[in-house]
Amino acid sequence: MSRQIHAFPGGVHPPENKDQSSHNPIALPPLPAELTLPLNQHSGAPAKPVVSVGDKVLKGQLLAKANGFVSAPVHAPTSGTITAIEVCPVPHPSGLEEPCIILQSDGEDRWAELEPVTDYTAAAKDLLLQKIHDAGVVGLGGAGFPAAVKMASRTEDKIHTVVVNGAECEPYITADDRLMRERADKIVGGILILRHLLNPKEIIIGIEDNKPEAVDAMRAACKGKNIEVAVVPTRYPSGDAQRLIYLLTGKEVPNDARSVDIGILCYNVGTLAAVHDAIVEGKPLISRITTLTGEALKQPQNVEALIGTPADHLLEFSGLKKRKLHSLVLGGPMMGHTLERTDMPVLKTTNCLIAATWEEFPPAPTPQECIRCGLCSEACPVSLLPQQLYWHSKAENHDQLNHHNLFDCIECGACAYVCPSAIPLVQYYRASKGEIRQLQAKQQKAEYSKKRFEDRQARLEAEKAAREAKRKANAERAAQLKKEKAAAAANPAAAKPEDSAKADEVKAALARATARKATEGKAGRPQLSAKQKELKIQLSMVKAQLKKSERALADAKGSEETNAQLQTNIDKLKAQVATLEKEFEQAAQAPVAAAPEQPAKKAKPVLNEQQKKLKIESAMARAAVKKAQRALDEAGKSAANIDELKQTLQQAQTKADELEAAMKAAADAPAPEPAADKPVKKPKPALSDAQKKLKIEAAMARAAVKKAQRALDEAGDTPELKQALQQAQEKAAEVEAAMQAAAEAPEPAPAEEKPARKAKPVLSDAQKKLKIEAAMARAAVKKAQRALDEAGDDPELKQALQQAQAKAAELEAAMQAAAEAPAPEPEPTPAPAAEKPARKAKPVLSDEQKKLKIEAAMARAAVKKAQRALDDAGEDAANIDELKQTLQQAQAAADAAAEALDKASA
Amino acid sequence: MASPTPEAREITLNGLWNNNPALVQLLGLCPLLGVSNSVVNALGLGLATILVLAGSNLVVSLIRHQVNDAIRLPVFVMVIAALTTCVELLMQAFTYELYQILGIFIPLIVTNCSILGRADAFASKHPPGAAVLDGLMMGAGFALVLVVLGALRESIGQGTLFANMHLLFGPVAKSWSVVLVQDYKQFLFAILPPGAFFFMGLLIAVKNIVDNRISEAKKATQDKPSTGSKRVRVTGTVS
Amino acid sequence: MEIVLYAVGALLLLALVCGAILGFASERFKVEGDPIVDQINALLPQTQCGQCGHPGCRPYAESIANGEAINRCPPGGQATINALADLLDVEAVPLDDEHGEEKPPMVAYIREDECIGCTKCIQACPVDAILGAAKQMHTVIVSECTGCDLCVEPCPVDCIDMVPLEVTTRNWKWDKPLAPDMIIATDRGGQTA
Amino acid sequence: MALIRQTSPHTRGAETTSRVMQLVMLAALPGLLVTTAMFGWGTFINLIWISLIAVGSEALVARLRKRPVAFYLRDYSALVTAVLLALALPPLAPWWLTLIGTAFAIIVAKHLYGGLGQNPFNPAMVGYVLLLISFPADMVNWLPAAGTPGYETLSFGQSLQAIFPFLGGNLDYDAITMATALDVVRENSSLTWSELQATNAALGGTFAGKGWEWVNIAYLAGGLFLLYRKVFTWHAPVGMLGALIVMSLVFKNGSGSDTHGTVLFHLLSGATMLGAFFIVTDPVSGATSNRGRLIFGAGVGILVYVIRAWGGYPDAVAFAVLLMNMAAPTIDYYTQPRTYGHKKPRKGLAKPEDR
Amino acid sequence: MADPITQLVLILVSTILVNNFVLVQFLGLCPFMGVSGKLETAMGMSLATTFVLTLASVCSYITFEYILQPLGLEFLKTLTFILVIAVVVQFTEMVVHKTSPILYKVLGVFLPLITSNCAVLGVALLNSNRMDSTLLDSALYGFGAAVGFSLVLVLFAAMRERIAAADVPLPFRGGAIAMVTAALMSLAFMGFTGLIKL
Repeated sequence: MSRQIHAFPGGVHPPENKDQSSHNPIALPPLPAELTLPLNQHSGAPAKPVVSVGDKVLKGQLLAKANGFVSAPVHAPTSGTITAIEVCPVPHPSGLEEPCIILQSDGEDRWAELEPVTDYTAAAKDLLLQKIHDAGVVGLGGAGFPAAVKMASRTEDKIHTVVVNGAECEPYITADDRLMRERADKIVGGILILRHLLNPKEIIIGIEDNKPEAVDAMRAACKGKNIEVAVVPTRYPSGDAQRLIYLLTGKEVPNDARSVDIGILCYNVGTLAAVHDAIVEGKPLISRITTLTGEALKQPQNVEALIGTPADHLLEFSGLKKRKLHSLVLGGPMMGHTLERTDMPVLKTTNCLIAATWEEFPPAPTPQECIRCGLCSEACPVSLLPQQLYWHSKAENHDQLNHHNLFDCIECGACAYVCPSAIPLVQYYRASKGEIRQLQAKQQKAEYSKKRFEDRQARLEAEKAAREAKRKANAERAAQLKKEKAAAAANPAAAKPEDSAKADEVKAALARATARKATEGKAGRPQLSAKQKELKIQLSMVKAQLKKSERALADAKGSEETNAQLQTNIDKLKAQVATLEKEFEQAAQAPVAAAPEQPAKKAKPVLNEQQKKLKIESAMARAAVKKAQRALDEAGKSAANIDELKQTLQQAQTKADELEAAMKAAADAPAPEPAADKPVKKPKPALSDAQKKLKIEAAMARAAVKKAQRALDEAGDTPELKQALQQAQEKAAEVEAAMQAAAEAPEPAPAEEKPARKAKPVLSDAQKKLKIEAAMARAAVKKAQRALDEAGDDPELKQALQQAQAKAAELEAAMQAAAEAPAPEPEPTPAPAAEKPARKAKPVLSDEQKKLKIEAAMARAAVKKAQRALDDAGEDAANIDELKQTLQQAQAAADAAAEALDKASA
Repeated sequence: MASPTPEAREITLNGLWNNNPALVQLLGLCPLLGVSNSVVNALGLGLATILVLAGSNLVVSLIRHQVNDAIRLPVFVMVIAALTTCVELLMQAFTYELYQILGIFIPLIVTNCSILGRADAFASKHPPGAAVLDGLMMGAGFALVLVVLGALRESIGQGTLFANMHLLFGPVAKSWSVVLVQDYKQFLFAILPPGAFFFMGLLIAVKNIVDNRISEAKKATQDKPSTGSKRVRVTGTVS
Repeated sequence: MEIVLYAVGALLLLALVCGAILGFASERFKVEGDPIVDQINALLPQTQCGQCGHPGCRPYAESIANGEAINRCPPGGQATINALADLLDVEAVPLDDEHGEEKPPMVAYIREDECIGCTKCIQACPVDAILGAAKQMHTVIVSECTGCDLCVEPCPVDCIDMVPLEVTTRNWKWDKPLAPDMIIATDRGGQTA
Repeated sequence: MALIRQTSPHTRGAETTSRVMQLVMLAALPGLLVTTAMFGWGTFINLIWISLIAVGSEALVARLRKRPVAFYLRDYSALVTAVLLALALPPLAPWWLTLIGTAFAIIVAKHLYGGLGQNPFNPAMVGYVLLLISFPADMVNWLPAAGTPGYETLSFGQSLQAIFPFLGGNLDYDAITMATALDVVRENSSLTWSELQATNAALGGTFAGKGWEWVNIAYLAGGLFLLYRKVFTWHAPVGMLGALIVMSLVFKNGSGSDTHGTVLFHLLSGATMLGAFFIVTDPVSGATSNRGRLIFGAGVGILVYVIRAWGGYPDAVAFAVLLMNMAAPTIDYYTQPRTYGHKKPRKGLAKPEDR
Repeated sequence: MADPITQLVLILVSTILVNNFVLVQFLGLCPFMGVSGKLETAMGMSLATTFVLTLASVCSYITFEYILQPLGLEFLKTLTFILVIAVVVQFTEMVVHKTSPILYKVLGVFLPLITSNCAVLGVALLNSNRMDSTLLDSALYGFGAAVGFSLVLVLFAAMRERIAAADVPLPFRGGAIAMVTAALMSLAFMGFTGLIKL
């Protein structure tokens, strides 16, 4: 009885090249030292690791569990230790990395306890399915669709035909051929399990007629089991599931459905063998048959490779001629993709590795233009018009691509194989598919964003309406009250005694408040603050105007007439600002003199403040290191910059070192101080906060080091960089040490409650502002650097940048000094005797600081502006001179400010 | 009326080159290709078109405030049609032979001019002076292309230039005809419809090339406009 | 003279008849609504970034419907321009770089250690993609972020970066083959002649 | 280790574009030989002259566009155009005529559209039609076939002189040229078929026009060879010849005075076979799918007959091909094959629901 | 030219092929060049034009035959025809808009453009120029012209879609290559010369 074979249209018959590997039996390579197990070896969601680094695992033990419905678990292919769970390069056409589990083999290859099902006919079907799923069995033909999911997708009586795919149509590959020849019984075992599960009417094994031995072996194994072995003609791509289904049954799978929808399931022979192993032996899928072939191998053969084995291990085993190796193809020559390195792991779907020489897979010739000869459409197994698809793909005409059924293309490569113009057609289709998918995603996101935007608008609208309503209500209530009041005034007699009592109470409260105010006013502060406030408002208004004009100036760069005008305007405004500031300063100073307050509470904050200061510094250092490291990252690509970067990094490190030292000192210092003080509850949380921050910092430093390391990886073997990295690492270690010290140190720090509470806010405010400033300065420098990056190697710009950096450094130093300044003062304060001067000194400083801060802010703004201009100048070389000048001016201003700040803090 | 103001210069430049109706906007192609097989035909229609365009622009500009928006277009079309009829009658009277040759393309100036859209786009928004200048220049740009095309086709197709000019300018012009090549074997392609399309295509390409050169030269001297300068904030930033 | 009267009369008659027909038709066959704005809006990327010079995508869609240039949307890039050209049946033109350049998809990233919790970026975000509260550090919900970079400028400490969307094996796509352009140079590459 | 990265498939078939072109030229050889044998050395000389112009034009354009010249020339497509043009033009077409035609074909019809593979019209036919409408008189100057009583074939030298008149010699064109059989039938001036045959030597062939029948049979042989080598599919030639047969059967008006000629006469006259196997099969300017090619070929066949029978030009293959070239993209829209898994083939325009 | 059927067929063949309005008579070139970048829009345009052209040629025939000619006002024909055409177009647009939104979606954008299509006015004028034509003749003439216009418009649009992806030299991209293509199409249409002697 022979089945009618339905020929599909198209197809090609490339040279088979199967003889090289098909004559040798399946070999067992030695155990590799290390296995890399990607978490995503199947289609669907990646698995979720259930082990952690350092765990010892046994062969067959679950390492990662399936995560979601369409997903598959990963098991340990041998016994050993988990050394890492990290992103590693995986065999993917993109060459990108994916999370993997790294397993160090212990050489014992010790099995975990297995739980085979002795009699599957007696077992529950759900249990069997679960078992197959838990064993991590996926389609071994190439797609890697989880096998159990496919089985469970339809209830048993819906599947009438099971097609077993032994066609293996790609040239070179003989893995299934060897499997069928040597392990036909296992395959049949798997088929029988499948029959038990699904109860199909028909089971057909399709094998191409170039594998007579496999046909014989399968026929022998199937004898008397009502399984049909059908021989199909050798024509690529008959091994494609839908092609094979058509060959054997004459049925087409509709384009918007899967084969299960028409009652047909198709499994690769390897998958069925794995199903057999999973049920009968209880073994999870931890190895597979992989063909090793290609001219660059001494002994092409099939091996049973453990999943995760590095490819070079296997190639070595087959006698790789390294000097002849030109390209390494994973999969067959028609659909496989090249690997750029040989240490990629074998996956569950890796059916073949071709170590090809130059002669074997020569680089593609330069494509000529398509002459629409139509050979491609003759070869297309799904009756597409590849030449039209190519044309539309080139024109990016997505509508037409869809219309020409681009998404029905199976990327078999038959068209590109026959193309006389050597056009890489498949790549065009893949690229267009990707583009269309991306656009669709974009479209969806746009829809979604639109909805969110509209929601937000609606919300804002509603809020506004609510506010409006509230305001109205308030107004109404006020009106009501007024009316009532009027009414009350009209007949006071009506007022109840209780009410008047209440009123009295209110009055009393008010009186009290005024009294308090008065006393406080006497104390000096509030009065000043009123004046100050006024001045401040004025100042800020003028400043805003100044800023506006400056921006206008920046915008107006082109027209010179307006320029002068604006400039004078700005000058005027600046002058105004200066006078205002002076006034402000005076005002601020005035009250200080009149501020004889209670014995101040200053002692405590000092310590606290020092810590804080150090924290800020360390944050700055951290930022600098980070910056340097980011630069280092980038340097991975341009080796030219390395020297410069190294320098920067070193500078940053020295800075960091200094800071650490300071911090250590600080951490050490406070320890003895508070010993005398009462233990209190307050400080503790504060400390813990600081600790937390330090911890975060340390974590970040670590991350930075890691990044640097990665950059180093990319940059290749630059000893200098390595050194830099080591230094960075050391620094990180030191930071951590410092942190520990800090964490230990401050515990005893607390002092009296009262003073602490009062003093803290003052200091912390000033510091915060300083911090913000520092951050802004940093940002400015960074921007400048970015501009530099863009501008390429313009020495002038570089100089400008260096100056800016120097300025920033100065500013920072100044700030440091300013922050430090108050520190020594209060040292003697534990004694109440010294209170007065301390109190006095403090506000003065703070005011001056403020003034300086404003100046600094202005300078900063100028620098920022200049740098933004510099940014723009990345494209326009003509403006550079002008900009440089501006920048220099700005820097001069900044320098002046910094100087002043210095002086003040001194 | 055509004072050399920058505005007038711009109008002139637009009409003759930058926004040339025939080469850039690909408008008025029908008569352009239909009658451009000799210089005399081209010139005849070109002059007629200039006349109608300038006249209609003037009229439309004069009545632009009186015309209701809803019936604007029909009124303009009617104005153009009236003027065209006048020109048609004039040609019938004075250059009857040419009128016969140009045939249907004279009344078709109506659609041509309404396509040029100057009445609606320009004249209805500008004072009469500018409108007339615009009409003249647009018409001149059109006529220029027409004549160049005519000269090209006539010289390549027949080997002559300015033949039969007397049809337009009277017997004086009979001697204007220039024979470029003696015993020229007619290259019918140039005279037949395909040649009209082809030479028009060449003219457009030549203009593209010249424009490219100009813009490249400009690019070398001018600096780039700042990018991303027209941004508007959607959301409140600092409230 | 008679003919002039006839002419005027005939034209008058014609004009009257025509006017009557049109008037009748405009009353009888009146239709409202202009769906074109919605169609245009559906093609815009909805980043609401304002780079086109309009406060939001819909206003731009409205002004496109009124004849504004279609090449002012940098986030949409050439794809959007082409789609709009297709819809409106006009020539597709290159992006107007006065409004910005086309960039790969970006997301905002807040360097959290530098964030001072000012909430300015939250107010700036058109799609509520930033989480946070006053004095608390903020963070960007990557899946919601449209990459409009409206949050960058308001930040007083410049702690927001626009970073390109990370490429993973899941969203990676093949590039178009380069080879033909390398040897068979085409003018699409921007060369002349 | 630096392994190269390239896209699948990693192996390729042996066919190349230049080989296809070479095969086409090879297949045209019998036709060339027979033409030379029948009508003298003119065609042969023209072939060389036209090839020079074609290659020169191709190189010129490549230079102007700053493209690699050698790469352009290596695909032989310019030569194929040259061969087709040379075979289609009258043997004694003067040099300037062929120069205009060839340069126009290569530069305008081919390279203005971007060169190989991108031209919507068949360049050789564009060149031919251009000459036909521009210089109708020169284009009907065909020679009498060898063996026609009262004429002798021109020697090589004579042919050379005829083509390049400045080389000296003065041939009396009118004495040596003769209308083709198709011309004779078109201008039959109310003679019956047998009368025509009796009065016109051009119609003195065994099946059709004298000499022409053998030329056409040679092209047929070359075409069958290409078909055998799978350079093209059978659809377009069969479509064209089939339609021509049907048309000439339907409109055959006996052998009376309003005859349009017999079936065989149409099949073996003029450029029928050259068209059917060398021009209609041009993949670049033809339809894409097999069904489309069948329609394309049939269209050519019908138009050939219509223009031959009622039109103003004696041979119509070039016009018919250009007209169908024009329709080819539209035909492509409506003749997509049914893709696997789809119930119906996609047709016409891209519709929104395709997405 | 005796029997009317032959006469009608001849008119059709003549207007569609031999004297094709676009490629041979240079009428209706503006929409031909301007709109035909896409097959889809070309189809819409063809449909709209076919409808309007037929209707307009009938209407203008009536006005000419029954108003202008009896009154001896032939010189007013340009004026009246353009008026009639504008009204027909406007009217059609309104009716279609109301009655068939789908058809309006297809035709809508193109309808106003037809007013400025010289082919419409051209057909009306040519009709009036010919002696002793009947109403049916005029309608058929308009219809044939429109079909010829549609034919080349659609073919041209499909070709332009293909050319859009071709590596056309920069100066020729856009209008110039479209013109050259039209030239070659016109060249091909020359083949119909002499097919019918009207």
